[in-house]
Amino acid sequence: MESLLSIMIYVVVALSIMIFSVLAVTTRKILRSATFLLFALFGTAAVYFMLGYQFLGGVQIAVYAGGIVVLFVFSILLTSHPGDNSSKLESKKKALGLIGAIAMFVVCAWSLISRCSLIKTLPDLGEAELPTMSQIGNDLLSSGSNGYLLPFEAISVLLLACIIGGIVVARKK
Amino acid sequence: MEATLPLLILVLPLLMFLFLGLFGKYLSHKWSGIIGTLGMGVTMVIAYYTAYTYFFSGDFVDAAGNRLQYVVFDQQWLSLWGDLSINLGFLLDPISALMLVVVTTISFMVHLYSNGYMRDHHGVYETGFQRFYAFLSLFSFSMLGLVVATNIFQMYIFWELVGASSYLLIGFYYTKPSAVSASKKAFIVTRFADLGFLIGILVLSYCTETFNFMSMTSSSVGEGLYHVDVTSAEGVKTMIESRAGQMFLGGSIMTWALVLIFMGGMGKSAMMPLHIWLPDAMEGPTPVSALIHAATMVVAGVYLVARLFPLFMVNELAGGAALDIVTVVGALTAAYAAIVACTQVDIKRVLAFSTISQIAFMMVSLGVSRGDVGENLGYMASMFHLFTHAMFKALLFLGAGALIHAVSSNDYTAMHGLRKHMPITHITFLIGCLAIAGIIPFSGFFSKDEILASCFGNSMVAYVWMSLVAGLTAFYMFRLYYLIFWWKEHKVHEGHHAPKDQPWTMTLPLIILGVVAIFCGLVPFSEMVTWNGHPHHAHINWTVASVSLAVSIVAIGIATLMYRKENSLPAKMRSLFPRLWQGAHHRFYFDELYMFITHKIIFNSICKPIAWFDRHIIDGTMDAFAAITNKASYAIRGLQSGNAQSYVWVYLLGALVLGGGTVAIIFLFF
Amino acid sequence: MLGGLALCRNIKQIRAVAVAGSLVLIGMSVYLLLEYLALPALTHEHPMHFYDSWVWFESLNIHLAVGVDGVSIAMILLTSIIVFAGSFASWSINQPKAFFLWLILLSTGVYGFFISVDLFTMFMFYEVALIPMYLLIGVWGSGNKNYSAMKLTLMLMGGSAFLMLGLIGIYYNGPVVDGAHTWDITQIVNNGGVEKGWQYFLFPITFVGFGVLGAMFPFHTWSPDGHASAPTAVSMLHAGVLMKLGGYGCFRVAMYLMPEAAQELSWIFLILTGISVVYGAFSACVQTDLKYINAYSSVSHCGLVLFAVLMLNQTAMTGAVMQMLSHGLMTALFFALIGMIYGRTHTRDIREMGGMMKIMPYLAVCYVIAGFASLGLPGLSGFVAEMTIFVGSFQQGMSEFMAGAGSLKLVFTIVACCSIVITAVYILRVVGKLLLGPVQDKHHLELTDATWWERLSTVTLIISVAAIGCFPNFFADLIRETFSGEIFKAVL
Amino acid sequence: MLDLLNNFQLNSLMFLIPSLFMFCCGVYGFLTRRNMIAMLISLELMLNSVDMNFVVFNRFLCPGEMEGMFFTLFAIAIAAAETAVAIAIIINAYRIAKDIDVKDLTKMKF
Amino acid sequence: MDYSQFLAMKQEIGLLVVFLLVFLYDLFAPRYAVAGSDKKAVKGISTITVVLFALYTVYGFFCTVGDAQLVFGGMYSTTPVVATIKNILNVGVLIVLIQSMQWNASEPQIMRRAEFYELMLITLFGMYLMISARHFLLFVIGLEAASLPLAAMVAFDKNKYESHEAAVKYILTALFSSAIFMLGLSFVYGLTGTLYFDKIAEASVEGSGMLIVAMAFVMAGIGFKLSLVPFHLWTADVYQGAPTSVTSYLSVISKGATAFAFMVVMVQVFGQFYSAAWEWMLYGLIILTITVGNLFAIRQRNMKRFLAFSSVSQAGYIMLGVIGANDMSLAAMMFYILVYIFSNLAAFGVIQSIENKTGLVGMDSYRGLSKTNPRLAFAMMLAMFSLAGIPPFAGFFSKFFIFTGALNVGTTAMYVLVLIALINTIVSLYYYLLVVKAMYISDEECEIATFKSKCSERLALVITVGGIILLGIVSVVYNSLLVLTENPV
Repeated sequence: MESLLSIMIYVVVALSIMIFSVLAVTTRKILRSATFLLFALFGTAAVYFMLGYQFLGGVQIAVYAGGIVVLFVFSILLTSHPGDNSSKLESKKKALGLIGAIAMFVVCAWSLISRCSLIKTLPDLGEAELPTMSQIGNDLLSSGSNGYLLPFEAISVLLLACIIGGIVVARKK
Repeated sequence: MEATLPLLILVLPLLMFLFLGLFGKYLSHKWSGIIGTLGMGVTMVIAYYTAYTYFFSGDFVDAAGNRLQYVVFDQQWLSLWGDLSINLGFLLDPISALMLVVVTTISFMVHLYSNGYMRDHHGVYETGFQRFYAFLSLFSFSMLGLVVATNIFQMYIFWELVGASSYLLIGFYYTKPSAVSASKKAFIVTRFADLGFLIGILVLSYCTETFNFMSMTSSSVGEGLYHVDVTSAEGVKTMIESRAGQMFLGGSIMTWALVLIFMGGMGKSAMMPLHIWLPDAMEGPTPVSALIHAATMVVAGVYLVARLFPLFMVNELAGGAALDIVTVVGALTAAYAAIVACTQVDIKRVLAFSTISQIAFMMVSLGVSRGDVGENLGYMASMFHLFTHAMFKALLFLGAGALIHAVSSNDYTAMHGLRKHMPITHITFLIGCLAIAGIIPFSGFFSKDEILASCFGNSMVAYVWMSLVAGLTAFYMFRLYYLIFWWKEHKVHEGHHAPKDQPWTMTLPLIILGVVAIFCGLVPFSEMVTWNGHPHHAHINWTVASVSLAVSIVAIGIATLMYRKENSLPAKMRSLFPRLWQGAHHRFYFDELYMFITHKIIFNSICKPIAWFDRHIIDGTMDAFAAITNKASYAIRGLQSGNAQSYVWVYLLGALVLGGGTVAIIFLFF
Repeated sequence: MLGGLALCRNIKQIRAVAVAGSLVLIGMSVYLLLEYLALPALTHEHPMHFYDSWVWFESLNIHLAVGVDGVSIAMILLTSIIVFAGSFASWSINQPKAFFLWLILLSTGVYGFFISVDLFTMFMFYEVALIPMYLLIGVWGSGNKNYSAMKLTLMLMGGSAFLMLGLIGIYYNGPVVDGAHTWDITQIVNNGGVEKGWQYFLFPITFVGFGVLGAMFPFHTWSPDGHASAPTAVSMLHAGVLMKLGGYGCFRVAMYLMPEAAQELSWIFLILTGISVVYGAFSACVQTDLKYINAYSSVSHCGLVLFAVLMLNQTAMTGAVMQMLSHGLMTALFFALIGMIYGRTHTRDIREMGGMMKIMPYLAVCYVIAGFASLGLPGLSGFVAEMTIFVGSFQQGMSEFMAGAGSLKLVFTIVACCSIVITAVYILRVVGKLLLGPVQDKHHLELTDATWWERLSTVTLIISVAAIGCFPNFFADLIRETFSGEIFKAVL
Repeated sequence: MLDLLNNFQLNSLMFLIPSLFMFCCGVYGFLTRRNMIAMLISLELMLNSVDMNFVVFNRFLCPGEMEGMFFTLFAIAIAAAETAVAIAIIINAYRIAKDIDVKDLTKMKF
Repeated sequence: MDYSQFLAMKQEIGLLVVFLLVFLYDLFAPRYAVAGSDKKAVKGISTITVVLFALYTVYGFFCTVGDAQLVFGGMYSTTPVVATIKNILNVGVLIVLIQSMQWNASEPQIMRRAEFYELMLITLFGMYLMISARHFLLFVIGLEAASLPLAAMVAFDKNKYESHEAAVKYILTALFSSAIFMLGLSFVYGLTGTLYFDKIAEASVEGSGMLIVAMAFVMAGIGFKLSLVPFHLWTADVYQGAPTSVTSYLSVISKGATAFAFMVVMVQVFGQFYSAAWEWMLYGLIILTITVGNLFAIRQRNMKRFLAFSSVSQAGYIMLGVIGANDMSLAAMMFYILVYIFSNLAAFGVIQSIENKTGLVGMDSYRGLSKTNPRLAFAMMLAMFSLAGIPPFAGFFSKFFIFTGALNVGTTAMYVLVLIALINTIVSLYYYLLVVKAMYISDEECEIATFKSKCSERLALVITVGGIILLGIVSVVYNSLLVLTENPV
């Protein structure tokens, strides 16, 4: 039996993810939207922690919350004036969006549920089996099977490109 | 006989045609006329020599005294199905030798005559004079090629060629719309008939497995020599073995073949109901009418039937109705044309209808020709009449030409009482009329008598019918004669010359033909021209002869009564039978009927709808494909709204449908 | 190899070079003909002479295979003559360089098509021959040229789209020779032909593919518009030669390779082509544009070609090729003359013209000759071709009828025969309205007769027309060989 | 009730469905928000949901391996890069159009 | 760690070397002041890049020999086929580089051209990764590396509004698409527990709707880059708005590389199970792509937009090579892409040189071009003919071969598909001929005055026109491609 605590944590986390997601896309104040996104991201990080991926959770908070959301906030401040409300959505557009989202949900949920073998309880793992920092570090730079040296190098090139691209685009004449 | 000499008969006119056609415009008018005439003269001499040799050298008669067919040469031209091939050759037999003489004689006369005719009163040549001679030569070539054909396809080839040269000559005055349409009409009507001819040939060749006349009707008796003999001919045997006797739409296949071929003959020989082109063809220069539309080309139909006569015989023996059809068509046409001739104003048209009528006589003669009537007397009579008719009809036409040339009009109303002004023309024309009316001892008497005798022997109905027509013939010819030369004195309009006899180039042929027309009836025809070459001695059937003579004389008497002096009798007669007169005057509305069929039905109800259908339905469909594509292109342009969100929406939906749809299909149907 | 030479001809642009080139071509074609005549008869194993083959795309077994038989030689000869005449007919065209460039590209395609034995190369040349058409009509054409050029190109390319599918299908369903499928026509035939089940699918699409170019009803509508807009030489080449590609392809590919399907499915196309023959002729009767008349007449005549091909016997098929030759020459003559007349009067409407015989006697006489050839006057080419076809078809139809195998062929033969009358009607109508009669437009009186190059162009064609008309056996023998039952399996 | 709670065990679906819900919210936002930055925010939700999917699959289905986790790790980096470029472009567009409403950027169409 | 494995990546390393050299030159090279501006530009970078890249292209051809290698634990593979594909791309990029030289020398661009080259090289690197990747993580990185810098490149034309609009549309749709793609990947991972291609293929996943959905998402993600209908909607706007060099790069290189990657994913990953399913899905996509692309192309009056839709439908033809899924199709597809590169680049070369000179890109401006600029018009016409598949130009051969390859499957469905494709070629012929018509047939005065194009532009045109004429006729090219694919190691 799970502890009641973990159940409660799960419920809270799951609910917060969902609620904040909804809020993030429906609120009319763009800055709030960014804030709700932040909470949703925190919720995700909480899930990572729950599942035992502390490192990932850390990265999530650092990069997403610390980096991306801040980027958003800056750009929002740059592009919109405080107190601006986005205009109300036309109902047609809303309906279309809803249709798209619900269709997406139906299809994916159906496919997830139809696949019974996916529905598994959380396997118990000893501490040893959960990824440790050193293991992650080793794998990240290993060139063998399940080693991620090449993606690691490749993504550096990608990031470099994005830096160059971002600078070129954003730079004034 | 050497092949080269007869070959020259064909080659000379062809060369003349090419020479005059290509280089004519570099020659003076006079010289091209002289060259043309001389060329034809030489051809005529050679043809005479050839015919003489054939008839009198004795080389072409077998032991039993039968005249044989002689193939001078026969060259493969185009090989077709299996052993079927089109050959070009030169066949001498009684009728082709006869035709050689007729064609070359008349042609020469016409060539000579045209030297005078194709100028105006001041001696200035007409434009296109060289062209005229070139076409005349072309015609002569084609006609000669036709008569000497060794096989039915060669005949068809030259048949078409004479049609074309006839077209060219009728339309000689090409700036005159009536001439143009007349030439077109002539060609198309005969072409329509030729369609039947062609299909007939195809059927016949299927049945007999040959095109060759000799294989169809004769058996070989030596190198190049054949004897007409239907019982042992290859073609006939094959035909009987094949299922030619099978019935198809009410007639045996063989009957159909012969009838279809006869249809070709009907077209060319202007038998009813395909006669309508001939009166119009008079739009051509009068010498042309004399040559083509009186003496030679129009009898090609008769010649065709005569050529295939053995097959008609076989058909008749097998119970087929081909010959009966020939008889009926001929008899109807003869009467029809004779009646119409009584009412025409244009002298050339009268002559044209008279020609139709006379050719119908020949047809009837062939139609009633049976083995039980004096060894196919009708066949001989027909050929005999062909020969005499060619002479006197050419004479009449040339005479009419001289008249027309003198008064510059075709209507007798512009003539009247010319006998004093143009004595030579008058006399020769009278000879012609007497000949055609069948007055003894003019040539027409003998040939017509044979025809009537033949009818007499075969069927009383035909005999009576044809005798009456003969009477009508005499009537309308003398009506014409009187209206031209008598009726009232000729009025000379002021400023005009009085009509007078024409130059020697025109009168000489008249005189020659006049003499011939008197005496050619005395040729011992029955000994020379019979259907199977076996000579037999015909004698004049005096019962028939006297009756017909009486009828003719009575008819001439009536004509004299009515037309010799200006009087009101004709008008009274006219008002007595107004319907009949109107009908006859309008040729019983055949032209109107044809006009209706071709214009209203074929042109307006077939061609135009088809053209419309093509442009709007078929082409419209093709254009519609393009239009639909374009429409579709416009219809879906909303997809590309320019809004990134709608792009994404489409994207999402696409992905979902792609996945979900496939899943649904798989799980629903498999 | 001469066939190869015909391919590699130099493309120079100046007028003189074009003429010289076409003269050389005629020379080569005649030489090829003479060489060919010296060779022994074709046999089943070797249905082509001068056969030669170079590997091109080894992996797909595509070869540059060439070879000729009597039919191809006849066609090559035809092309040479028409190219020669066409070069003269377009003597005074503007932008001659580009014009002749495209024209020669076009004829290269045609030559290539006729000598190809390999389906791929054949198809390639086929398309090479089609596309210059667009520019030739578009740039040098007249009237509604944009529409016509586009329509013509798209419809013909539509046909070739079907064709491409058909050819690839033949490739895959043909026999395997030396471990690979083959594109080579002779090899396909000699090794068992196309798989029977597939024939029923491939034959119709191949036939339709070629039939579009052969102006088969109901895919003929590009022809009137296209021809009406095309410049003289292009109309000549197109009606004279290109439309023959359709007929040639129909028997060389569709029927030669798929005899069984040809036997069983021919009735469908027989009906269509039979309709074409009469339909085209009737349509021509009411047109007022000279080129439209001719285009519809081409529909009718080319319909006769396909009709005869479908009769599946030696005589009719020989006749079909004769008809191709004949129609090619006389229609080229027609278009040349129409072009020349149009160049003077600037109208093609027969209602506005008349009495041309008086104004330009030379052209008028040529027109009459062309007309006579078209309506089948003996001594000119149309007659021999039509008669060969009719005899062949009729014998075939009658035999089948007598054998109780249905009267379709017989009936349609008779229907087709009727076309000779209708042809006469529309030809004489034109001749009567255009050439004869009084002069309609006084301005026309000032027009001149033909120039020397025009004369040369027409004389060449007339001589060819007359040559075939007078000595048909020579050509018939040349062609007949191909259609013997031994070589051509579809022939009974 | 307690019994139910007693037998309650976390299973994969319980994480996947919220994640999917998040994704669909992202989709909805992306489709409806007119502010381009808001669209990017929605996009972040979607990417985040994908990351979560990977982690959940990794944890529930193949415990002991780290492929999903690594993918997520890299995906976060990629997401960051994407966002950076996207924001650069959007700001750039803002400079020109003085607006970041996606509806106003529809000059090119059809 | 075994760094020697990097040696297997000869081409990637070579490319990075070129990139670094350019990058370093950009950093340290002397600059000069641009006339009429206070900015400074790097000297001679265009030439250096082109020369370096040309050398590298040559070097690339030496990499085709050698065995297939699978390194980094099966994450990266290279085979002669893959190396050849990269070489084909190299050739295309080289031409694009040469074509862009003139544009890059223009005033606002001259300051930023180094970045342009750098970004282009990196996107090429990303495509290499996509093609060689045998693990989805690497694949995704490659995909992003190939598309993110491109978004920046689309926005390169600072003065032009369209450029920015295009960039926005591109980045937004691309990001959405990558999200969908990654969702699909997560499903695949959930089903198989791995992201290695070979392991996914080995995993036994019996009948599952989820897999199909995952496949659909993956297809959508890659189809986005290929601009398959209905994932193509960004194409036209982006092609129109982007600088022409970028458009040509997008339309040929990006598309070509993605097509190979798509083939690898489909055949290697999903080929094993549910092959019928993805083939039918692709079947539908192909029909849609060809038809819709053509329908849209009919109406376009802007040359770039027009070519965008033409390239949409061309993508459909390329996909025929994927659906055929055999050696012959693969070779045909490679050949098709090669020919497509040459044909499309010839068209873009003409457009670009005219645009550089006059700024006109409307089809109406091209009216009467043959009279003012006959050579450009001629090159354009050849390109159009080649794209339409008219012999004797290369396009005919490539089309014929790709159809032949597809029909090798021999099913009726395939015949139907090819028939539809063929009917569509008629429509495509129509609009290609519209261009020819505008240039050759229209009688109007041409807006574009006679001018002499720049040396680099002419060089690029000569290369492409030469390719159009020779590639088909010279059978060696196709033969060697087929030999390569027939002997996969």
